Amino acid sequence: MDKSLVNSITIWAAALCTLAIYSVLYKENKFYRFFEHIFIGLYGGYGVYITWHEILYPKWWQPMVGGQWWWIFAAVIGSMFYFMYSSKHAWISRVIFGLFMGFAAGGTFREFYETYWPQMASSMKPIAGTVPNIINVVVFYVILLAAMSYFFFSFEHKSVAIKSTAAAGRWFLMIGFGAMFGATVMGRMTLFIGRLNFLLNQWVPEVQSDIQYPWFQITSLIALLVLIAVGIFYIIRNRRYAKRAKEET
Amino acid sequence: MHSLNYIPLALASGRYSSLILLAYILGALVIGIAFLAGLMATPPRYRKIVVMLVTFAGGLYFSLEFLLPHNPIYIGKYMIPGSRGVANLANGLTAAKPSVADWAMIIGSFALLLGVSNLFQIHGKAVRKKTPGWYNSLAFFITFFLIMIVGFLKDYKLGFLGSHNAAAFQAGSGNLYNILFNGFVQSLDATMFSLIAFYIVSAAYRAFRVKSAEAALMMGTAGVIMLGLVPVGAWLTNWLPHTGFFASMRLEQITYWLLIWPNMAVQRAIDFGLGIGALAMSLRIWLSLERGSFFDRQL
Amino acid sequence: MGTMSEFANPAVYVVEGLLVFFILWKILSARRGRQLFIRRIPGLSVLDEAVGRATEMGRPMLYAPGLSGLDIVGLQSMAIMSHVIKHAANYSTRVIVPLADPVLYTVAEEVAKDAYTTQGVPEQFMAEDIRYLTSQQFAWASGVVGILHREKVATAFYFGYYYAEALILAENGQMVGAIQVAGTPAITQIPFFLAACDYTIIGDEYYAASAYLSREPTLLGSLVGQDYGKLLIIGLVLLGVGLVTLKVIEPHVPLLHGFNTFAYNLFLKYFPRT
Amino acid sequence: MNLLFKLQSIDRRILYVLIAVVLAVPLLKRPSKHPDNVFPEVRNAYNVIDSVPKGKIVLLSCSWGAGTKAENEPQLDALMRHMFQKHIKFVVFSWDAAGSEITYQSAKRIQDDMHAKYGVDWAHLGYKTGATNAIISGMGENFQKVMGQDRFGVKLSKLPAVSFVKNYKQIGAVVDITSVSLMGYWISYLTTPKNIPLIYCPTAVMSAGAYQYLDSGQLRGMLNGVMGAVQYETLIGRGHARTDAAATSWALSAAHIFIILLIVLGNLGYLAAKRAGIHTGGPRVG
Repeated sequence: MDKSLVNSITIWAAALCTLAIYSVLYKENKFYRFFEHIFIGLYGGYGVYITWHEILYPKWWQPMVGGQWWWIFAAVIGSMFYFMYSSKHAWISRVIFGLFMGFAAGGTFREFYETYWPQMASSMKPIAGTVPNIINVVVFYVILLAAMSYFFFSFEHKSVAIKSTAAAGRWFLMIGFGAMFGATVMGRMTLFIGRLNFLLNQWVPEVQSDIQYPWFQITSLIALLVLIAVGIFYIIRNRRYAKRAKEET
Repeated sequence: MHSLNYIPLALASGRYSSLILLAYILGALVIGIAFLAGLMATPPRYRKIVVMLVTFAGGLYFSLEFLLPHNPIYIGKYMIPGSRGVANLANGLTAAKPSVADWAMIIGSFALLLGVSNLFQIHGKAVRKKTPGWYNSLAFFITFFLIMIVGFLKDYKLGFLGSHNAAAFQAGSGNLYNILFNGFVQSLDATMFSLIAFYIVSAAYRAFRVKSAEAALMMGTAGVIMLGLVPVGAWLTNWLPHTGFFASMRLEQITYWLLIWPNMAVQRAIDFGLGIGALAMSLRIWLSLERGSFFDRQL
Repeated sequence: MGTMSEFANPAVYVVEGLLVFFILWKILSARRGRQLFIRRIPGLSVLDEAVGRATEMGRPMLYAPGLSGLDIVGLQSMAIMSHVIKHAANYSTRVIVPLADPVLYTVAEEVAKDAYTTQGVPEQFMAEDIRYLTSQQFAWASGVVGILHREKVATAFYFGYYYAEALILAENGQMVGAIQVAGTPAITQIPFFLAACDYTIIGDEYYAASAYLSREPTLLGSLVGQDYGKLLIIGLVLLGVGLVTLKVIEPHVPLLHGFNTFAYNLFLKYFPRT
Repeated sequence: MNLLFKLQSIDRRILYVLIAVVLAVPLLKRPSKHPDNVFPEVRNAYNVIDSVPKGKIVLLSCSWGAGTKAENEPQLDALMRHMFQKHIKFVVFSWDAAGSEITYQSAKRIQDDMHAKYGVDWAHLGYKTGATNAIISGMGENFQKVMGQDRFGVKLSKLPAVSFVKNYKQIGAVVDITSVSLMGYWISYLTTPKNIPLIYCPTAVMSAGAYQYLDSGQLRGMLNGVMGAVQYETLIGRGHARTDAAATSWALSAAHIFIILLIVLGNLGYLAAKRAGIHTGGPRVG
């Protein structure tokens, strides 16, 4: 199969999948459910292939058969994960999970230092310099301290001072959440724009170039007829169910 | 695509060295299985302690590597006796990082089948019991093995088919792999993620209600920033001068100020809270202080 | 200005030592039985108000713990659920709990049964109200949406870890006219809950709410220890601001020079500013 | 008044069609005009890459898959073209399984477009997984051992693009193109301790929470979603090319105006209903 044919089939497959998933926006249906399972299957199979091909084969299998026999221990330790499925010895999986969780938890001292020391350092802003800078620094401190005071739980917010700073803190938090709201909308819309861009600028040209092939015209005609027939069948069936449901109630 | 020949036990030197290596590997395997058997035999009351000790040992690596002083401590000219040993230990831990990384990467990769075996259980049951929609589970199995086999075949030259056929077979599986990956995997993943945009559109119209003053402040800020980030924002206030005082009234300048001062202060306040929370959480995991949860279940 | 050291320096030992001490000291004393104080966050009274409103309208309530499984967030959601159920049991109002994790489902059933019995009305517990729908994100969300519309739910509670499906629930809850109260440590979903729900419990408040209700010692001690930690951070920052401002005005006040170099070597050196 | 209230009950599927139409217009027109203003953090990212010294390499760490390709691929595209222009050597690798295949295909397309040579100008080191903190801190000590081989199994020592990289001393900058939170690991285990500049290219969802790291210098630049990529394109001389990113920026403008109108309309309908005493729900709380 030459390059352009593979490319055409890929674009048609992608368009079919895109429309199948978007059909869920109309109504949850079998078509969407079927393609969802295909995705889980493909993603799972691909994961096994890529992990073997790019990690386990070059970094474990080849060195082991090349002479470093001790790498077999990695397989033994790795197998401990799967004791999760044995009823009697499930606890052995907790040993390897515990090792990995401990491993991650042990990094907390370095992570706290490298992440929050520079944050504390850059929070030490001198209240000096040009007027706009002073305004910015004062705004920074008011918001930082008020927002932090909102998250104190071990003493009662009795005195008016604390109660009002905590209340102001919740107000200032709204500015931060507003920024996150705007950024999230921009991100999510970009993803849909990406799909629409594919449909309009890759699939539509593909359809236009395929339209002149006679075999394409025939198959698309047949596909259209099948789709209409299935649509009518479902509408009738649903109406019959609705009528029967009305009779029962 | 380079083809990788899977020639098991390819060995550089000597006729018997491959057998010797095989013996070594099998020997190590036996030791490993003995170790697992030993673990399985530990009586239930010691199991919790084993888990706690292993978790603690796991946590020791990075904490000691960071906390221990890396060069001997001197008071004036007098060196504290043990500190050279401690410094050597600390530097040893740092030098071990690459091999720790290797082992962590490989053992972590073995966990790849965990999610898969869970899926096999669910879909296997569906196919066996013919529960409604079992054909979906069948499709799961077919596509799972199809892309995996095609993935391996595109890299492996089937010598016994003769060089011409092998090359054609390899190219064919390469094409099928590309169709499956670019046609199906990419489009399904991208489209599923993009569904959220639709939920935002319908929620924007039917759910986002300004029911309180704080919701008004949040949505007002969101509106300004949404406009300021995209080209239309700059266009809306293009009539303002680029320099001087009024420049700061331009929409993208207001957005930028909101992001680098008020938003930055709020995010830092939240981040300090999260940082301390993460420190507390790591301590609770490392020292197995967790109660009444996943860690405490019946062993 | 000094640079960040690659390994621990004296300031790390002092500050992180204090943080670890606060957290462990409070956890261990809580586990030995000392009563630690956690204030009742305003969100909890809004929660009780929402339960009361639902009973007036005589419609069932929905409590959705999100996709959280048997982890810290999921278990804390169970503590809040128990509070809601105990409250609802007094007015014999049904509470429907759709779950996305089979393991948390079994825990939820036990917690619900226990909540009804402590209120003295074990017969009110209905097994079909605690339901495991599916583990798939959007399938679970559409299942919950079905419950919202079929049961014409009066109040909806969303407490747990949430992802993008928060939007779908909040929208449909709004369409059904339900009062919605949400609480989640998932910072990214809070803006949407704020926009769509009547009240939202934000970030660490979620842990405070469940600690207040469950009085679980590790959680209580950890929260109080973290408060001390935040105070320490604020103290360090304010101290730093003072010293840095002094440094800036040093040219006008020469005799500050000695103090400033002392302060730099003792403190500011460990907090490098680019 | 009841028009506003009736408007409230528009079927959501009509809204879906509307948004598709609103976005289709700019996407079909594909305007090539890039935005005029460039945010300082994008310019800082450009300056960092521009000033990477000769004997050093740039790490393009990708942790995204097909799900956020619309946001992360334009960032990868803009950065790679800049580095090919400046003949700065770089490697791409992926923490996401599917991302390993996707980033290679995207990179190969850009390599052919810029007439660069695989193995000499750049290399793709494939998929990495396992304990992230161990791998990042390990590659800082011994890059060749931890990263091992490229995605085709060729040892790094045989690839001129990366054979000279022994440890952190040869790393000129790290770029984190991501849809998950991996930045903390780079900051804690490589870039802050070894003082290597880190550029952050998140999906827009995560950008709001990064400004405190820009303020503290732990991040030396940021490309905020596709808008960051579009602005970066103007800096590398592609300000007039008809790129996907440019079309997306105009479609985003349309989308944001549409969303803001929906929110305003929805609230007007809600207020109208409330004033007309038709409570769409029970009494309010909180």
